Amino acid sequence: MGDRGIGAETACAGGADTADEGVFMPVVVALGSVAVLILVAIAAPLASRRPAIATPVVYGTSGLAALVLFVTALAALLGHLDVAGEVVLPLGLPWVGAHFRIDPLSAFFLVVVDLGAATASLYALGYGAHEDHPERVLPFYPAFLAGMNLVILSADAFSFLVGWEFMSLASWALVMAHHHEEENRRAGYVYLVMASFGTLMLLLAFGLMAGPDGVYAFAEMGNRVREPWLPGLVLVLALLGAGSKAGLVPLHVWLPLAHPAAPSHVSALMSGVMTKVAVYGFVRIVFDLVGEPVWWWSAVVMGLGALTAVLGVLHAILERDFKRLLAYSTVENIGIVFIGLGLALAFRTNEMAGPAALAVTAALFHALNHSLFKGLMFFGAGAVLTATGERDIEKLGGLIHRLPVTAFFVLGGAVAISALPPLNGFVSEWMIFQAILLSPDLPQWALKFMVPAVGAALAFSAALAGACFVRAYGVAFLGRPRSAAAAEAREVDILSRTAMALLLGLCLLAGIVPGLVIDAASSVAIQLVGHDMPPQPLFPSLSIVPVSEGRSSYSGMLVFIFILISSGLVIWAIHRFASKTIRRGPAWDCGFPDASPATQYTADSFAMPIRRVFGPVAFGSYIERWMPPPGDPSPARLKVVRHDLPWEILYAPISGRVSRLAERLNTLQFLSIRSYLSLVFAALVGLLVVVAIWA
Amino acid sequence: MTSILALLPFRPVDAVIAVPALAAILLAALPGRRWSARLNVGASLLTFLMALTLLIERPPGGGLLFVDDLNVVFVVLGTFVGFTTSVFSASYIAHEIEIGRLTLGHLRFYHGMYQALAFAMNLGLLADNIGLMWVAVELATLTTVLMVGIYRTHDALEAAWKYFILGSVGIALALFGTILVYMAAQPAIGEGEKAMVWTVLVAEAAKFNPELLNVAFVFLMLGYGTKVGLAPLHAWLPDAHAEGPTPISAVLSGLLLNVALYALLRFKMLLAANPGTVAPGPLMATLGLLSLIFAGFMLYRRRDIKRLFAYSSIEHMGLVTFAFGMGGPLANFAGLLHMTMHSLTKSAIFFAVGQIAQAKGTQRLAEIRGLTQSHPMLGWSLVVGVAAIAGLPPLGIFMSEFLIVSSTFARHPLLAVPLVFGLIVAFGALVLRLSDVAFGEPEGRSEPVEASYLPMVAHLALVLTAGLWLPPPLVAWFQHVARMLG
Amino acid sequence: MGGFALDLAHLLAGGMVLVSFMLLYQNRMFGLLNVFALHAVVLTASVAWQAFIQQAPHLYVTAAIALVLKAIVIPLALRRMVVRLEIHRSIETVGGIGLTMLMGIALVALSMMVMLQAAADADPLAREDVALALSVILLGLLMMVTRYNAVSQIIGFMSLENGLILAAAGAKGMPLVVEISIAFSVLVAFIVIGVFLFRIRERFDSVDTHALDDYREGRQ
Amino acid sequence: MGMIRDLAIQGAQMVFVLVLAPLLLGLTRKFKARMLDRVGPPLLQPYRDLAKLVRKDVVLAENASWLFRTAPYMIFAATWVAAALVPTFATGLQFSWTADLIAITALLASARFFLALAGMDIGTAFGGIGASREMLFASLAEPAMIMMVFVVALVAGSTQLSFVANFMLTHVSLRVSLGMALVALVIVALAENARIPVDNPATHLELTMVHEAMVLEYSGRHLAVIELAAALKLLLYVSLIACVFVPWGLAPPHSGFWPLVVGAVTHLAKITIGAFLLVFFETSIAKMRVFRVPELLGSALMLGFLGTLLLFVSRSF
Repeated sequence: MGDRGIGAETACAGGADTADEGVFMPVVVALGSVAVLILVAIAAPLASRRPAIATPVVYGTSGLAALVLFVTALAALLGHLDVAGEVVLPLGLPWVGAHFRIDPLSAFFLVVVDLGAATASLYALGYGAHEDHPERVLPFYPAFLAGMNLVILSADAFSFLVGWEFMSLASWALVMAHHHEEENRRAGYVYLVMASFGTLMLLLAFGLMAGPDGVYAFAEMGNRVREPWLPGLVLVLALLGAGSKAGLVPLHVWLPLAHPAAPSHVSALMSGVMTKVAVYGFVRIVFDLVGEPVWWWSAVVMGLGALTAVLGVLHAILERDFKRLLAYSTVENIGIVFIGLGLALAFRTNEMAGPAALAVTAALFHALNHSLFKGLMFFGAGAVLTATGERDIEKLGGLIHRLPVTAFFVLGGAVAISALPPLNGFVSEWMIFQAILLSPDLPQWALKFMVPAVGAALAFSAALAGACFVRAYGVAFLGRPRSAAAAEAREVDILSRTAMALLLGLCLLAGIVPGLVIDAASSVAIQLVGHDMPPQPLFPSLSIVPVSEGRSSYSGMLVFIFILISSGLVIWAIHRFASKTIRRGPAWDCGFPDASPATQYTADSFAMPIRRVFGPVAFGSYIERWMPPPGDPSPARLKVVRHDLPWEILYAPISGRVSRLAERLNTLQFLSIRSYLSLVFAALVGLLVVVAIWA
Repeated sequence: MTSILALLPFRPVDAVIAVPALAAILLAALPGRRWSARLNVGASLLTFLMALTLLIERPPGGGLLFVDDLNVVFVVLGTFVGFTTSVFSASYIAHEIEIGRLTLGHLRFYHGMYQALAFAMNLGLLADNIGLMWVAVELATLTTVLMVGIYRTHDALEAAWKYFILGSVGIALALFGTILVYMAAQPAIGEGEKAMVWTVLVAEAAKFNPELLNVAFVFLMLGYGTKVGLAPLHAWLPDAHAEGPTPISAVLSGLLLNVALYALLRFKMLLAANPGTVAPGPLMATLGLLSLIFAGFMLYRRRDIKRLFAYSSIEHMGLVTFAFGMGGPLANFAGLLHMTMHSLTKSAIFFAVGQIAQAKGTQRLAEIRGLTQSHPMLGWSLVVGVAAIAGLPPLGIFMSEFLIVSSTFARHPLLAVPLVFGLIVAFGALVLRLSDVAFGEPEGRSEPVEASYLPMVAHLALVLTAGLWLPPPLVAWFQHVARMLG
Repeated sequence: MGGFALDLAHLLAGGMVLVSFMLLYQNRMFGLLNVFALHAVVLTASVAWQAFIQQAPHLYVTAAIALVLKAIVIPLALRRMVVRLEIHRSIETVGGIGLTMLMGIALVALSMMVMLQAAADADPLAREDVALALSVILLGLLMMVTRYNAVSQIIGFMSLENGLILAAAGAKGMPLVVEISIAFSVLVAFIVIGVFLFRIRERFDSVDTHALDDYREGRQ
Repeated sequence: MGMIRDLAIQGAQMVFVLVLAPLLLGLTRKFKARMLDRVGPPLLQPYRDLAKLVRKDVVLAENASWLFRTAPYMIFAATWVAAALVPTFATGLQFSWTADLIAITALLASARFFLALAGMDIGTAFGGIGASREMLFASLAEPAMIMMVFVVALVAGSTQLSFVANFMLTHVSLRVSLGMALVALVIVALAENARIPVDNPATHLELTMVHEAMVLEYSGRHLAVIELAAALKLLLYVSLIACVFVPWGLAPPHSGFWPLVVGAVTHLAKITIGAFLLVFFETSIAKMRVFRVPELLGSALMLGFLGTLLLFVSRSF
């Protein structure tokens, strides 16, 4: 086997050939800032004696490094920088070396990652001050950022996996930051095991693609002819590996446990950004490395995506823990992204380049959008957490009076995440719908029939997302405070609010001039499906045209302006002609006098109809009623039983089997010497028999 | 450099054997407290330096000892771990004496035996004669048996007795295998010493009677496999690790297992050199895989922290054996790398565990909690160590596991399934234990640790460096060895 | 001469196998010790004969060691120990004597099968010798696993080791045989009069390895 | 010149829907009363109601937040924009490419979003119950709507209403899929506009109410704006059905003055008929239990989906 590999040990190991390519190579800059991040991570423990100094320094430097990376990647993506060439450092696998490069795909995801990282760092500058154990957060935060960037920068299987697992490890440490809560430890445990499972799956995928002679560099890996069965297997492994990190159902179980457990700015990164790194891994393998797809892949990916989207949002809508709710909604959005990717595969296998470009652009766009508004929402959740110390929305309420600014930003985030115009969430989903509308031209009947169903699922999840965030926002921010903590909440610091404002601004920008993003992503589309969407003219029409004028178009800008004008008109008219007087009085409430806050509609009661309608299918949920016998004054009882089906069907049995087997094998620890000897004896005799028969 | 070596009045090779032997006699003979530990450290250091010189200049063949690329790896690694362990054991034993678990008499015995062990292992590694190697391995076993029993507690004697009986049977089987090899060689080479000399054997192997070699390998596999700790011959290993003094656990995991493995590899090369034999690969791979999965499951129910890591040693030895069984340059390279990394990591972990046990006054997992809070340095080092042993990057073991798994999958996809399964099972168990031990609310008594962190940190640093960057010479050298192993 | 040498060598080696069976058959402690002494004697004879026909004087040393140590010293030591520890009762066996005998026969068959076809082209003397030695070894191991009682396990181990010596002696011109036999005697000495039995006797009032074996992690 | 003209037409459209909306409401009330053998309120009653509401003071609950006060305008604006983009009397409006059918659906969704939030702002039981049910219905109505859009879009090859309308004008053909889409759209329209059998616009103080429960706390000008928005929404759906399924009379792009007038008149006729049919349907059936509604909407969804599939069958790719 590794004769070429083994033979060429010193060829690459001969040092970084960066000198001739000039120091201004973007990838070198990127690596430099990653190095800075790692240095900060190493230095942090020493500094963490004085959190008052360490916190701003660590987050500040991390933020700057992320910013540099962001700018570099953006410039590279827009083609202002020459990204040609690889850097090969004599690290990692000796005869392979550590390859790094920036191509459009990685540039795009670098933009996503480091945009999130920069804002998160900004937010953490304010938020991090509230951390009880900074020494458990500060060292790992920059390490986490470094890991994510390394994954995207690396151009060989080994560095990729090192970065990947390093990312998991760092985020695990961050999840364990609040290690006193039992469930955080459990979350960390489940997370790390799932993560390493995923890594091993990816390792197998790379092992397959590298072949017996161990070609680990992506550059050579990409273009090699293979057995026909191999790419399919690779796809499955990639789905298992990247999917488990991204949170595809049924591999999502760790996600709602781990994401909320971390400090909020880290949750924002894990949910908004790390899942995107997983998406990147999937795209890299399936679109770039493995070669020509087969049509049934798209069916698998799309189906999983639809399932994930619907189940994720259904979980989210029943969740009471604000951060966990957000984590579940992450699962939903990942599902949407994978729907887009599946469509892209479907079109690509049938040489429909234009639609494929549309679908893949939509998927990337949605990935970007999600990183924006999910970050915003988690920042909001963090703000609520610092203000009230509560994550259970049932104990909140009326926060819009106590923290108006945060409330405003979170409202914006809620609108965006519910895919409502004119914000960005809508645009990407609209583009996916447009791609779906092109599906009838697909030759495969299975896809013809499947895609509209997927579309229905998409619409369904979008609508449910709306419901979910009406519930979350309405219960947490509106109404009257349900607890003292909520009543005494204080508005959070200016930096946190700035971070939120920044993200909301970006959501709006991406919503009203989506053409910018689409054009920026065109090079990526070309790399992935060999075609890009028609260039989106910024002026005069300001509208995006996925396929052709005649087919469909949407102009976020004009919708926005329209809404502004028309609402302005109304307000003007009303205040011109109507009576301006306002009388404050007790709530009318159909005449019930001064009802206590307890009479408000709770989150559970809000979700009840939806649970009742969809629960039996999605969660096998049912209600246990207990009525006292006649004459018994004791109250009737009502208990809602809800099952987490993936866990109960998939994970519980496995862990059960493992522990049972462990129990059974454990008796081997307690045998007598004689029995151990008989084991040896048996082994000997057995082998002798084998030899006797063999020879 | 070579010229300087030439000035030495003796050959470094002999020194590697002689220094520990003399030190053993000296330490056993002389009483004394402080400086006996120092002498121990000094002797180990000297041995290590002598071993290092072997890298620069090889002695010419002939004589009872010989040096080639293969055993130099083991010798240098072994002497290094021996040295660091002696540093660790100095403080560890001092503490044991303070709390009165050991007496000064024990101290003499302990240090004497320590050097004797070093002597035996170096002899086993450097011996150019399969009979001599066998004797050395037996000697090593006996010394470790005595050390395991040193606490004289009921449990310690249990462990030692178990180790002793199983070890002796193993030795017996290995001897029979050796005799068979001689019988196979004797017609081709002729009677007498020559027919037991490695160099000659390997050169002539093609002429041997293959069937006889097959049978011989079965016995050698089981005999030395007992020492390697492969399931189902592993029974002695966990208890011996758990009941002996922690430095000895470190030496056992870090060195003795390797010595036995080295013997196996030698004979594998012998068989590989003979076309007629049934390839030994499948046998090794099977036993390795079996040990890996078995140990993975056994990790779950452990209540004793040292036993936990003992089982993880079984797991990793299984993995290494599997890799060598797979064969081929890449897998062999991975195997060597993995073995090296495992020795360093595991001994580092045992250093940490020893200090933990001394600080908490117990080895029970249930009574150790929240170390990262009560003893940050210890706790985090343990986290790093376990991360390393569990095969997480950027630590060295990840690289070797990466190579093993991916190359296996590329060649025999079906074999990779149980492999990955075993890895995940073991991983789950380790992380589960770790998150209880290192995190959560600290419990129980906890004293400050006065022992030095140096050895532990040094090992972990090495492992980390190796995970990121392997020095090209080392790589070239490993690759040469890998090709040697065929 | 050659034919006769061969036959006698076989006779002695086969004799050892026979005695091994007798060991398996024994269920009284003292009887066991006596038979073991016999085992050692036969070994001595066979090694001596090998020394003679191979003109290998050093083998006489091995023979002497075997005779002195195994045929006289150790049995006596064991006997005294047995008396002192009052364990001269009948030996409990796993699955009864008859079954072990049957297994023993199967093992002998196996070893023949393996060795005879393996060493087909080795010189017949060595071949038969090693085949019989292997069966002695397997029988010794079988004894170790089918006896509960430490003394009989020790004897099992020693008979196994006798088998090894036999094989070593049979291997023509094998060096180090003396060293090996000495090393093994050290081992055996360890086992027999070694630290452990004393310790064990201090701590438990029998060497019955039951007492040793009920080792439970849970107990600590 | 043409630009100005198009802009003018677009403006006219906006004013047109605004003026027409209350009239449609009045029509339905009138027809209903007639069917129940009552005289019923005059056609212009809705205008009067609005005027009165506008003149009244606003009574605001103590803990009403800024969201509560801005929501009506957001709701109104979103609905109005959506309504302005549905061709009523002329196709090829200046801004028709601003948003297609999907975007219009989404605009209505955002209106609903704010309405539901406003319902929860005061923190009463009624607001919550209304919001919760509204969102439940929406979660099924929207997919149904989207499926309907699929059918239409697959037939017409566009989601742009103007194009759809023109296509329907030029290629008239009876398609079973379109029939199903029509039924689905009607069901959705009923649900979205809180009509019987889903909700009863005339009730108060019933635990079954949805829309009214959300706006319970509104008064004065806020209520006026919301009512107007509701009326606009009803008009929107009627004209949507009209322009997709009975597009005759719509003035083609860049047409002169008279076609526009014709278009306006025909549209008036259309909504009159629409109102009549709506009332006829409402009077002839009873209101449903809340938890039967999802089944109704689910059937709409199924119809839409079936329509898409049948489309493949009927139109062989």
